[in-house]
Amino acid sequence: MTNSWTDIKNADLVLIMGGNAAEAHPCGFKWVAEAKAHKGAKLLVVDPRFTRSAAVSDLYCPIRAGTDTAYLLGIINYLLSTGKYHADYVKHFTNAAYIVKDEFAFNAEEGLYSGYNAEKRSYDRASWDYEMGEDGFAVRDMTLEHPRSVFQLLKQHVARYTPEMVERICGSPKEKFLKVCEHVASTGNGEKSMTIMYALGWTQHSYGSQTIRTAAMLQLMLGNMGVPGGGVNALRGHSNVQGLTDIGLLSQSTPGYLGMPRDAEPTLSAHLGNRNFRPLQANQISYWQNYGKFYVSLLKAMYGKAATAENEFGYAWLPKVDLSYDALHQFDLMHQGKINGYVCQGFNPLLSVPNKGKMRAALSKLKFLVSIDPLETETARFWENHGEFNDIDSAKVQTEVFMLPATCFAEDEGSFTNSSRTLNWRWKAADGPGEARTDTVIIADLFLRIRDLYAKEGGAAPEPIMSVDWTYIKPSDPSPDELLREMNGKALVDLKDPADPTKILRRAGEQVDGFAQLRDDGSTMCACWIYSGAYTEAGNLTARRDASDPSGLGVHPKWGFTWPANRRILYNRASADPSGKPWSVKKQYIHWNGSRWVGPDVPDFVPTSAPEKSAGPFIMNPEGVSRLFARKLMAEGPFPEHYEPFESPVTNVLHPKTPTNPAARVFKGDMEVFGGVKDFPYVATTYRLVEHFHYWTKHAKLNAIIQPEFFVEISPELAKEKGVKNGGWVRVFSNRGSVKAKAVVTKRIPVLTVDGKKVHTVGMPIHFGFVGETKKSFGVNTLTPFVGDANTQTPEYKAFLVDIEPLSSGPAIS
Amino acid sequence: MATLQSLDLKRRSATAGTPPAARQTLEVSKLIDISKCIGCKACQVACMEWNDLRAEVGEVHGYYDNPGDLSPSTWTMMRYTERDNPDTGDLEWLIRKDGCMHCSDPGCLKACPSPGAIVQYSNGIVDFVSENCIGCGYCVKGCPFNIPRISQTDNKAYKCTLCSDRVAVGQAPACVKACPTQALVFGSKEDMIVHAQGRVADLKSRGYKNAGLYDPPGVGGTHVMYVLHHADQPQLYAGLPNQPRISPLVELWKGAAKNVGLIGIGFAAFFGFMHYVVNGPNRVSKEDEEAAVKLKEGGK
Amino acid sequence: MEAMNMQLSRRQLMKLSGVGAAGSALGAFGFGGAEEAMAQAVRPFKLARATETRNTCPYCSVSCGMILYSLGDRSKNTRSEIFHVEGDPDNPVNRGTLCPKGAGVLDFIRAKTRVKHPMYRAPGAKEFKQVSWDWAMERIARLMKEDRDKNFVVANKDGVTVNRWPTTGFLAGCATSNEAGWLTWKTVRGLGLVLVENQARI
Amino acid sequence: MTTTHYVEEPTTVTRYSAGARVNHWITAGSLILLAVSGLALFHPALFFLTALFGGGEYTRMVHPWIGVVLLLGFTGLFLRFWRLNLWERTDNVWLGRLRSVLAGHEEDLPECGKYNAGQKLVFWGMSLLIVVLFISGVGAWDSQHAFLKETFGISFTIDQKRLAILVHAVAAIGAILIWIVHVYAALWVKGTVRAMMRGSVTGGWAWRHHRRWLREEVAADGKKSDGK
Repeated sequence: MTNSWTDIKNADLVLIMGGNAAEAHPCGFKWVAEAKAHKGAKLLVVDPRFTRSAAVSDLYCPIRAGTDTAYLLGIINYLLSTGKYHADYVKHFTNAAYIVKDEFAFNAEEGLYSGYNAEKRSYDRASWDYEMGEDGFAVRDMTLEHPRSVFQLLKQHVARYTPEMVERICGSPKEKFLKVCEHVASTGNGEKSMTIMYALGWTQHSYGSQTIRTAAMLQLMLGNMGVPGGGVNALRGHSNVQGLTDIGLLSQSTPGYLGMPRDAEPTLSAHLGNRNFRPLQANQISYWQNYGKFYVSLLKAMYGKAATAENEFGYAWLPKVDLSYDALHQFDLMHQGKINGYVCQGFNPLLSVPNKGKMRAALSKLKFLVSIDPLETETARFWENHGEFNDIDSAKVQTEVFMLPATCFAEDEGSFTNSSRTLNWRWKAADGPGEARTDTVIIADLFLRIRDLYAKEGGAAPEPIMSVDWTYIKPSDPSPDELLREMNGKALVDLKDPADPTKILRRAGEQVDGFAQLRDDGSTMCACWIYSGAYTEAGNLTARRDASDPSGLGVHPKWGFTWPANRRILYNRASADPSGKPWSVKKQYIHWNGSRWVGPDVPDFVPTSAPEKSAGPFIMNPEGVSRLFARKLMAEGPFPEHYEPFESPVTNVLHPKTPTNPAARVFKGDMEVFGGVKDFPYVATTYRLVEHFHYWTKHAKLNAIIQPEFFVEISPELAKEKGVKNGGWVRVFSNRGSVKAKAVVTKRIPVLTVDGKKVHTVGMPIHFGFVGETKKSFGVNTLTPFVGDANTQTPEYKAFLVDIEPLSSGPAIS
Repeated sequence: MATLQSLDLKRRSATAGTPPAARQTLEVSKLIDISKCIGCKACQVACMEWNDLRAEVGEVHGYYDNPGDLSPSTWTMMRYTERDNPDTGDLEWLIRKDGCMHCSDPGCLKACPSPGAIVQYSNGIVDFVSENCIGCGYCVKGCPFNIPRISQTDNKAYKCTLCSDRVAVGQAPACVKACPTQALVFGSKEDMIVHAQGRVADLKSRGYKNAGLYDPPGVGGTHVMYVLHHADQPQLYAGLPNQPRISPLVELWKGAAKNVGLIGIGFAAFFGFMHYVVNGPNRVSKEDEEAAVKLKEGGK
Repeated sequence: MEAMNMQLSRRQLMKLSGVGAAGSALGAFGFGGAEEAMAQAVRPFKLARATETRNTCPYCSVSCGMILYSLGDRSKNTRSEIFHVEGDPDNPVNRGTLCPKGAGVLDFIRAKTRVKHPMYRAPGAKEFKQVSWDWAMERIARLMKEDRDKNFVVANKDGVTVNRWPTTGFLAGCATSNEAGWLTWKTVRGLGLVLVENQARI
Repeated sequence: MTTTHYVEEPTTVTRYSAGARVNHWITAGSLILLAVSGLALFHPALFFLTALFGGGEYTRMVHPWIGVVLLLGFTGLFLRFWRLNLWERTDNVWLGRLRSVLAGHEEDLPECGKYNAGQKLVFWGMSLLIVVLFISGVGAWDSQHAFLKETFGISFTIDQKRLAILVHAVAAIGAILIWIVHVYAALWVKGTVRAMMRGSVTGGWAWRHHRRWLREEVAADGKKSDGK
């Protein structure tokens, strides 16, 4: 989230699209209810289903699953063609004025940008960049008139997305769409703000990142970034998915969103050289210029004393990645038999990764599988026969499986980072059941045993292992307190103030106050620079429980710790105009008081940098402004474009030759099992129910009571057509598998007319499996396609094709 | 806290007269704002969790209503109604939290034959006292909202207590505390009415011209009230009674019939006794016996 | 809370001494008949002396504050058992509220399907069998070392030191704490793993 | 002997067989228990009567089962006596002279058969009310409703249940009133009780109250003797 949960109450308009906050984040949705009740805010919901969020909305607009990009581009077109956007904001705070290279082109007929290589299914992105001036800075035209300016290119690009085209693609009635546009446009003036709340409804597509980018562009056009009640707010799924992502437990990542070393970067200097982040305009902050400080401090945390300037702080010991090892790729490799061992720490991939059949086959090829989990997961029992629900011959599965009891949240302590980037400390209430151990104890045990084996026996490359710093007070049980201190970072020698060398900023061994004190010479260590400031000499700031909110804007600056630097709204400098005055008193947040940037929040800016210096508010970008044109950062193009899901009931009306994301990666064997509309005429979409959390709460009796069984939802019209009875059994099948389910026939599933053709939707909640308190079920990933977003490789769970038929009875209970 | 403590009874089932209320306690109420309800069932879970209730894990029957009905272990539940609003043409998903309304004039209490099995505290909460419950099911018939359920295991009646245990120590009911969207609010009845007026005004500003508060006078008002978008048609919300009152049948039974019947019985007995006193016994006389002998002999 | 305790003891007293005796005892204490009925009706407030622990909901990323109520006062001879959970009213985000998942978290903590002991399933076996922690961890460490020794790539074909172990993977769970996450990162990257993921993109 | 000592040893007539007496007392007993337990649950002032049955819960449990016993018992009585209770023209005359009935001036009344009009009214009234009580009782018998639904597919709406308890109460009061008349008549008319205790009445009792019946009995007796 760019803003925070509590900030949503400041919104005048809430757009929930690509998400269903009332269903998946009810207690966050509270702040929507608050905005409605106390600010008179309006709630718009755009969704393929009439959701629980829609039930309390002011305006609901249906949309065909997977066409959100087109819808949002349609709104941008509306803004540009009616002039109802925040012109000053766009001019000064976005790259609208930047001139794009002549070589850059978009072929609207083909649906392709310049540089496409069909064979590799990828782009050479060299042309997707700015025209550079002789002064070394990017060329701009502040009148926005230049035909190669981002503004003009964008205008031209979105002109195709007329309300009529939106209706053709999305099936959204034109009047409803235009009503949504009017509401949205009402916030493009600095006086009002709109927040956008989204979740997996946008991410789980083969082009999800582009949809989210479109939303960000929309908010920039309206001037809704960095202001109270604005922002693009990703409602994240798990309690600590934000934290684990921050800490870099992703194949390409390190703590604090630094990059893993790559084969092309044999040395640290090569790695840093690729990331110099030279400003593209004069006086820009380009904060990533500090990358080296964060990286070296991370290496010092990793390798301690073994990390020296001479050995580039142990850079060589870190594994280098040669390709993307995202989850989809991992399981594809596993399916090919190229992976021998696998550890699932609180993860149930058998149900959460697409194509269950493929997953089961992949897991069966492992030599060993370790599940560290408080619960018995389906993954840990993948080898067990559960009749129709998990039809497998146990005897043929040669995988050794370990199921290790882990404690749950209530039984250990530590911090979680929520969707608003706030770290909250948790305290332990009880011991775990039986012999359960905490994750830290299990991981430490594993590491120490392996290290001991290498110490005793030697083996392949012991040095990287032996160099890992493990100087915890109790090595077999590093305390959460110690680990958070390590993430915050400390001075390893006395740190002198660069401005006044007689002053000591921090004594050796003292916790640093924040990432500003980190150094690239090995004199500081910090495991996760964005968490720096969370545990200073003042103590554990994540455990702060002062809920006061002096401004009344939902900032709560002394509750927990929010990264970065306890900042609650990102880009908040943009809440003031270029001269430092608030765009409107109604949305006043951070402003220039003549000598400093001040306000209820920590300014996302150099606090003393005067507006006259004209540093842009988007300090992480070398331009200092935000990007309507993404340069080379997106796999499928610098502007978003509408592509159909890999399984779609209709062709792409804009460019039938390139219907789907041309840069999405599809593995061998997976392309073959995509289904066509002829055999599978209905759009399926998967989703969460408010009563359940992923695959956990099916173990909780209370939740099983209130939502006991897998079902699919269809419209009364489709039910009639297919002879399906409400509450009766049906079989739903895709080209990858088939599931049996109870039918819930409901008007909440709208029937849409898309390009003159009737499109039916089959809705399927995820949640159900064959272990736990709920009735046994197959898992909807039996049906889903194995393809991910071109940038993030998030699987396309939200739009695929199925067929449905009534059954006289349910599955045989094993 | 002390003002919420409600140790005083206002009414007690099958008990003559009203216990004297020594202290004036705060009249409380739960307000259910249907226009803010997302039907998440947090209240349902919080209720089961707090009251240590676990119903059977059931099945899907084509709706979201699980468990399918109130039961001895389900004291509150969501009832979902899908409706095409004829005025706007839009779909509406009306979600009503069902459960005891804690009537000011409780039909259950009126019907209950067992002294002290149902009580009404002076704060308005109507509570079932299991120790005194005999399981006759009269409360079920007495209730205008069809709320109490008799357990098949222990034959006691069960329903929402409005968390009398929590309210007694100054806490809000578990369901209210949990509600994520403030669709449930708890406080003094007076405050709840004011809060409801604000909500109704907001709804009217959003085009719900018939929005209103549901505090049915037929049962003397309730201590669980609803804010409805369509207060003119409460029956849209899964059959919420339009003008609920204790059934006239029950009123007759527990009103006139009860007393008239006993008086009638007493009068009959009294009349018999007096008849005896006045007329004396009806004896067989010597002549009668002789006549009988004669008849018998004559017959032979 | 004081009043509650009094009520609790009153109720117990009544239960213990039977109705008649209780009547006289209560009379001696000055409690009237209405209170007697009340003490019978209202079940005792079950949290009166429970231990409260602040925590955060393990489900979605709203991170609702929770108060976990456990039996006992953490004295040496008492094993804490969580028996009730409700929202933390101080938390600025959830302000005491919980959704149905959070409100039912007790049944996750106490689920029948919690893993309580290390379990092992041998190749081809039809069931798990219970093993000791020591045996399980030793076996896992051995299996991992064998795989690492066999498949570790020190340098790529261009001779660049890459130090990667591409044949074992690790999926980190997003309900572990940041601290466990960092220790996990340190461990898996320290061992050279490149197949590292969490739920962020699934 | 011409002189008879009939006053000291009056002649007797058999009125009820042992089977009929047993049947009657089973019915009467269950009716009394039902009245007592029913009244206990009907009026709070009488709730103390539940103590006779072991408390409120037992009273609630046992009452409907006694009702089943009553139904069976009464059915027996009905089958035995329904013919004798068929209405006759003279019954109207009897009813028309109720004042004489109450005053004990039976000489003003037509001769009665085995049952007079009052007894017949008791019989038919009870018959009707017991059927009503049984049906309404089943409607209020919650603990058996699951069984009824599963076995016979019978279920009741809440309004039917409400009606059932009202009807049950009114019918019960009616039945109790009839019962009072029945019992009082038995006590007032001396020599009646022995009919149900010993099975016989004196000839004088029969002569006075049911003369036609006595004549018929004697005639029948005569025929029997003739036949010998």
